[in-house]
Amino acid sequence: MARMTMIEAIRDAQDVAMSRDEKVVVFGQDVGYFGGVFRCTKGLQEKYGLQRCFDTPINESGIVGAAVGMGAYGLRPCVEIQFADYMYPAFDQIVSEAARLRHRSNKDFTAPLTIRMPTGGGIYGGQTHSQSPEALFAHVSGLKTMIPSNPYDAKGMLIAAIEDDDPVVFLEPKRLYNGPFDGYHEKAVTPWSKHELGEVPEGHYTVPVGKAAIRRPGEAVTILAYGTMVHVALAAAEETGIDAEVVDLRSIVPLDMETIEASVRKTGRCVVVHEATLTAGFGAELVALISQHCFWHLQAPPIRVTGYDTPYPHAHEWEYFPGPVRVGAALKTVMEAS
Amino acid sequence: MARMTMIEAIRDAQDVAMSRDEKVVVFGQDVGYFGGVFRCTKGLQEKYGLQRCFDTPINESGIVGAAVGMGAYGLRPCVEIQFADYMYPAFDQIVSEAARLRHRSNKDFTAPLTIRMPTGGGIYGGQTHSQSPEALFAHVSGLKTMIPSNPYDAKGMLIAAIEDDDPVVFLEPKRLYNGPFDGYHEKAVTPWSKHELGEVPEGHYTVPVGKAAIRRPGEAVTILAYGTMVHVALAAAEETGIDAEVVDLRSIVPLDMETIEASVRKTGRCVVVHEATLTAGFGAELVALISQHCFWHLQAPPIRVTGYDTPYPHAHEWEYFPGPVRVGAALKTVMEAS
Amino acid sequence: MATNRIFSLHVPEPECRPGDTPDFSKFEVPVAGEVVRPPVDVDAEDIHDHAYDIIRVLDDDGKAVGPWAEGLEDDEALKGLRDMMTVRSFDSRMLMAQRQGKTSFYMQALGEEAVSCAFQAALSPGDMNFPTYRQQGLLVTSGYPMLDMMNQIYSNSADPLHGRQLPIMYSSKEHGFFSISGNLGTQFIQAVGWAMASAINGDSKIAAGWIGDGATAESDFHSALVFASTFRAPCILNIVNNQWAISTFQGIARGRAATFASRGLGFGIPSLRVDGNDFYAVYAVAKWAAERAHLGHGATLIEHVTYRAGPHSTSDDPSGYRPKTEAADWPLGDPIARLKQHCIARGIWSEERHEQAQAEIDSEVIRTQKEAEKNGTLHDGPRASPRDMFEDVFKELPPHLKRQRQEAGI
Amino acid sequence: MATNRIFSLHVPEPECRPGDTPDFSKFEVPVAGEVVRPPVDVDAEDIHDHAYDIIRVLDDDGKAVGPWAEGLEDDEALKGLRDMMTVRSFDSRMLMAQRQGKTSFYMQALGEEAVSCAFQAALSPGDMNFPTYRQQGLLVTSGYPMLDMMNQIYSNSADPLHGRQLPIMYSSKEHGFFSISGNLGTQFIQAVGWAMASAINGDSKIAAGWIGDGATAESDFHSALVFASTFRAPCILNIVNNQWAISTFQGIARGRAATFASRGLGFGIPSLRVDGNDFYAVYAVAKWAAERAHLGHGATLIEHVTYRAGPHSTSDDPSGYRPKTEAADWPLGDPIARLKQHCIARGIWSEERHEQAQAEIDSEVIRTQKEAEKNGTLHDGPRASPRDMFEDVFKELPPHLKRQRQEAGI
Ligand SMILES: Cc1ncc(C[n+]2csc(CCOP(=O)(O)OP(=O)(O)O)c2C)c(N)n1
Ligand SMILES: Cc1ncc(C[n+]2csc(CCOP(=O)(O)OP(=O)(O)O)c2C)c(N)n1
Ligand SMILES: [Mg+2]
Ligand SMILES: [Mg+2]
Repeated sequence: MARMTMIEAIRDAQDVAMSRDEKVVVFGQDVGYFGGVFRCTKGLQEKYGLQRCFDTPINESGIVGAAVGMGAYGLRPCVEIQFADYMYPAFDQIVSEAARLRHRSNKDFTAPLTIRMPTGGGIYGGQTHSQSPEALFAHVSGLKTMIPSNPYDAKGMLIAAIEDDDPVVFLEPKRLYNGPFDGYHEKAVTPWSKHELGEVPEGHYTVPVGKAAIRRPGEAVTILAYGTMVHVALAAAEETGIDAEVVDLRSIVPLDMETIEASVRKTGRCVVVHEATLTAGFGAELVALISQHCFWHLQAPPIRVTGYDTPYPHAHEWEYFPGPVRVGAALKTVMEAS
Repeated sequence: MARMTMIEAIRDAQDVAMSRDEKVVVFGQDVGYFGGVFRCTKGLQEKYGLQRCFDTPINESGIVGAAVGMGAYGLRPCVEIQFADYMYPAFDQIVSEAARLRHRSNKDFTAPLTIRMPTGGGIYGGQTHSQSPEALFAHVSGLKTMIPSNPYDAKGMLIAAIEDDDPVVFLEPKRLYNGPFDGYHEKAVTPWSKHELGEVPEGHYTVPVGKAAIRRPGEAVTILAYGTMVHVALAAAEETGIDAEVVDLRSIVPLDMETIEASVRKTGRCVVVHEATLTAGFGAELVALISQHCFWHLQAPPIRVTGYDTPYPHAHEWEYFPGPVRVGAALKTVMEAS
Repeated sequence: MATNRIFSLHVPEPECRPGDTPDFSKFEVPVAGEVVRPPVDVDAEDIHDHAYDIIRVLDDDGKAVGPWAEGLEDDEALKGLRDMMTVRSFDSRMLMAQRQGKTSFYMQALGEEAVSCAFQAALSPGDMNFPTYRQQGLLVTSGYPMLDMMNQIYSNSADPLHGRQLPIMYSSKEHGFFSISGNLGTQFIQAVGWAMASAINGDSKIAAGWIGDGATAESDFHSALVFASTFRAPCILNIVNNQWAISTFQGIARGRAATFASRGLGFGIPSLRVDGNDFYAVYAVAKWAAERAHLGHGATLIEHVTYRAGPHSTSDDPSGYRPKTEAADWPLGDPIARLKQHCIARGIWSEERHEQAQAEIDSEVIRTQKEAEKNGTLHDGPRASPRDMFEDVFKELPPHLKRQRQEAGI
Repeated sequence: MATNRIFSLHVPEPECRPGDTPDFSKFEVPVAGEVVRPPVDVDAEDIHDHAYDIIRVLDDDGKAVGPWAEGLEDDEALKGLRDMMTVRSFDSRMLMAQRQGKTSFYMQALGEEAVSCAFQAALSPGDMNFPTYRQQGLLVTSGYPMLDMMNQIYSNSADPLHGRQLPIMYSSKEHGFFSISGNLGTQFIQAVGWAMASAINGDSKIAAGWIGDGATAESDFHSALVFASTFRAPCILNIVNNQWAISTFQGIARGRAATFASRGLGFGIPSLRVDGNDFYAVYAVAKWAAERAHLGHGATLIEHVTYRAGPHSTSDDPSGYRPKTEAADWPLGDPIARLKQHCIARGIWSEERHEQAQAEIDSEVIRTQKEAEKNGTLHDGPRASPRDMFEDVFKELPPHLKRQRQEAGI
């Protein structure tokens, strides 16, 4: 066991995967010699050589398109898109190609890719370094979409993603890279080394795909969250003193409906939290699922706390960010409703 | 007044817009001399010349990117993407550029574009000529997304879209081009000339943006639908004899929540129908909104009837398509629930 | 708006439209045998002119002439002829089947048969094509069963793709034929990725990308050239310039450039143009490019100059945008007629044998069609179970799809 | 995996990395005055070599020589010098402000000042740039108020963009400067679209697109060239080759091609390379290209060869990927030093005047900074109201945003 930041855990996951399977290759912009702008691939080129970890031209469609071809050949590419905000040029290759290849070729060809990308806000990155596009992936059949909330999961989930035979979009909440950010930007961030989930086993292990984790058991209300919002939710529960059950979804497709249903049936109330814009965000799917499947157990309308339907701001980041105050207010509303 | 197909209505809308405002230009693949693979721009090049209606290279990003530049210059481009399934290469220009330009430049520059694209299934088009990607647009702040269900609306809405100063994605249900398809593919389609909404005024008129239309008033249950599904919903209501109120949303962003809320509060029950895949589809947003805002009025869990979370099939199109039988079953379920 | 027009938009137009008389007088018909055959390790700029000239081997008398005229054995020439005849016969039967409502859609390769048949003949087992929808010749030449092609077209119970794909969107890993995508251009960079993987893996297999003249405008054409150039991927990048992209003439995609092949030079990729209706020339150029790749010199770009003699697809009617006789006037002739003439000139073929072969092929196609129809057609007879819709979306059926399948009651 | 390696992947690497001694001996320093100045209606292929050579006007003694040495008047040269000095002084203050926590982010143009300052000097009022984040010189040269730039950088109450955009993502229609996007490449095709609109409208205005060496790999580079070529759009397409794309050397984007400029030839677009650190040369080439566009000959592609002397941004530390002294060894020198030398050689400038100008500029920058800070900085003082977040998403606030704003309580 070692204490690691999320960056180190992500790097370690790739290291483990590359050392166990020489079909695993890693590439993307600045990931080679330099080890990535967030340093998530540091040292991999030195260790595995230029053939297995290299810089690419700045062309996201090319990165994913080449990875699809490599996957069809039999390799297992793990590629980095420098920011999730820059995945759009690759969207066609992700949606029309990677996601459909197995089905359309009757598994003659498959696309066992992992597409890593830093996601989310909280770093004063403005509208092009802060987006959370997970709902766009969730709507596409054939893709798995994962979002870890801590180093332990990040490593275990990323190894699982790389070993998965389906294409996986792996969204890394960049605000969590160095510590469990709870939304209080004025406070110094606690480093992962002081957090139990910063404790990361050496070598190989996986976190099962599609299994949520209950980060805080509770009886009064269920909070569904993933990524950075898990820590915000925990802070809101703490502050309001409301006995919320905080469910960390970890993967949104496939989704752990069993855990979600059990929790919401128990509590009868639900708050859904994400950073992405509200309309047609993944929170809508969660509320819709709960409304369909837990309708008779619901004691109050489910509430979404999300980014607003505007471009991600620069100066007004903290008014936009769904922090513990907004989540706390929603908890109170949902508890008071009757 | 003239009886028109939806194709003729769309063509006429562009004609009217071009004749009234020489800043309106029309371009896309095959739209010039040939008049478009669905003939929606037929005769416009002949009438307005090569400078205002022309063929482009096959590059969707180029089409929308050039349109963004033209919009910034002061023109009002109305471009065609040959099938909605082929919009993905343009997604970056739509999301990162057209949708954000006004906001990010503090209205120094704007993108008054209309991006037309045939959408939806029902023509044995397989996975790349049948998709319904409206939810992907709805999630993006700064875009308006419209889907007409008949020639009258198609013309009035398209003129409104072209005249709108914001970027509009205009999805044309291709299965409705020639008649109000209700999901019974074995039956010959009734032509628009036999339908009152095939009655299209000459010259200029607009259908207001963001206003739904009630196609069938009813007391028992609300069906929220758009595009082809409006006609499927009407057929299902007819067949089941359930007194459903059929709301044709027409525009999903902005959304006419007033009409939706009034209807659902009245009926207390709701079925949402769309062709797009279920997970994170726009139906999720509708159910989420209803669950949040009409919670205390709901007498049964809202139900979604949608495409399945698979690529759009070829041979199994009619098993996949959410036809009147599936919608009818949902109506019964939602009526029986208590 | 400005009243004194200063600038105006240049919109290229074809020489002639319906009603006009086709005029190919500006098209310089290449003289067979004139273009030099450079060493395979040549640098792109050293064969700059190859991106503008057209390599042609078969002359007007059907003789194979010049430096590219070598390597095609007698049996290979005859097989090529047979393959092309098979493609054409197959196309015409399937077109008819579509008209009869037995399937939803069809696309012919009429007039372009040499491009894919000759190219495939130059590949080795294990090499991988990333084709477009107009390269059925690759499958026929590689010996993929015609029956499977028809089963796919009919979306029937024996369809290898279980009715999931539009007709003609074949896939066969075994036959080196990557799953066809409906989205133009995407496969060009995938071919480069596959070739990069072969290189990473220390393999000896090469990839071939395919794209139409119109689709060169797509962004993934650029992605492919960038990656192929940077990583010296062992691949061949084929542009099939058949003059038309649905209703749009090639000048819209080509713009001011003299040729599509010249696009490769700015990437340092040797780029050649070949007479796509000359089976021999396509074969020779493909062999050259394959050897180049095998020797570690990286990618080659080939522009195959040909003509789409049929409609774009069964959804298209070209009489709306080009003169009906344009195909007949195409100055590079018909690929089957030209190879037939060559085989006769070579003394290994005759009119009689040709007629006989034609009859054999036609009856084999018809026989196979009958067999295929026993497995069903789109609207009649057996087909894959609708349950199958839910399979292979993922390797394992996830809970939400299990639930949806249950709800579907299938 | 294969054991006998046959193919292997070629991954280009720079000549030197941290710890190595920079070695530009392979870089052929162009001789000033040697490249011919063709007529503006020239065809692309007729100036093929211009895509490989480097146009240079200022020689080692600061003399302007050769066919491109004309048109830059005394006052223009002095204004250019002043503009470049202003950009550098501004950059160094804003860099410091970022380090002091007054804003979140900054990007310098250190070493590349000539490219945008000289280019802008060659444009006419009404022309429109579609810049990247490293063309602040365009704004300075066009007379955009430095105060507004600073207000934007500070996201303060006077920020013309209301705190919505990352620092340096300026926008000014009035000054012919299109809103900067964080997404690389998108603006290149937009520039072509703007130019097409100018042509459609019968206007006389031209557009200029900007892209970095690294970003030429993006797909919209291709879209831009395709559309510019086909529609002969009146525009100038600028590639700023500053040798690096964050940590990635230009060889990764360029691949096997000798130059970036050569990419234009395959589109029939005249393509030239220019010494980007030679103010005079950039000015002359830009004037030539602008004249070309004005006379209806369409697009020109210009590769500006320069060097990014600073870090990519304040988030970057180049010592991790390139030798610290590489910038100093860059063989094309420093643009300010070179134009200064020229002005002195020309007899219109002196060391003393230079020093004095430097002092004036520095104090003007500091004075402006103080003024800007009165309007607030990112974390201190006044700024736009958070209500403003909801404005201008659409022309009119739609009901759902109204509701969200209410819920936000702002
Ligand atoms: C991304 C995308 N855009 C548009 C289309 C629609 N489309 C199908 S084929 C075609 C023309 C292609 O022409 P070309 O590349 O020359 O190939 P050809 O059909 O001539 O073989 C078009 C526009 C598509 N399939 N994919
Ligand atoms: C679509 C997209 N992909 C990636 C990035 C991240 N990124 C920002 S700048 C940059 C390097 C660009 O290099 P170059 O084009 O050479 O311009 P320079 O910074 O040298 O001026 C990268 C990769 C981005 N902004 N947009
Ligand atoms: Mg073609
Ligand atoms: Mg650069």
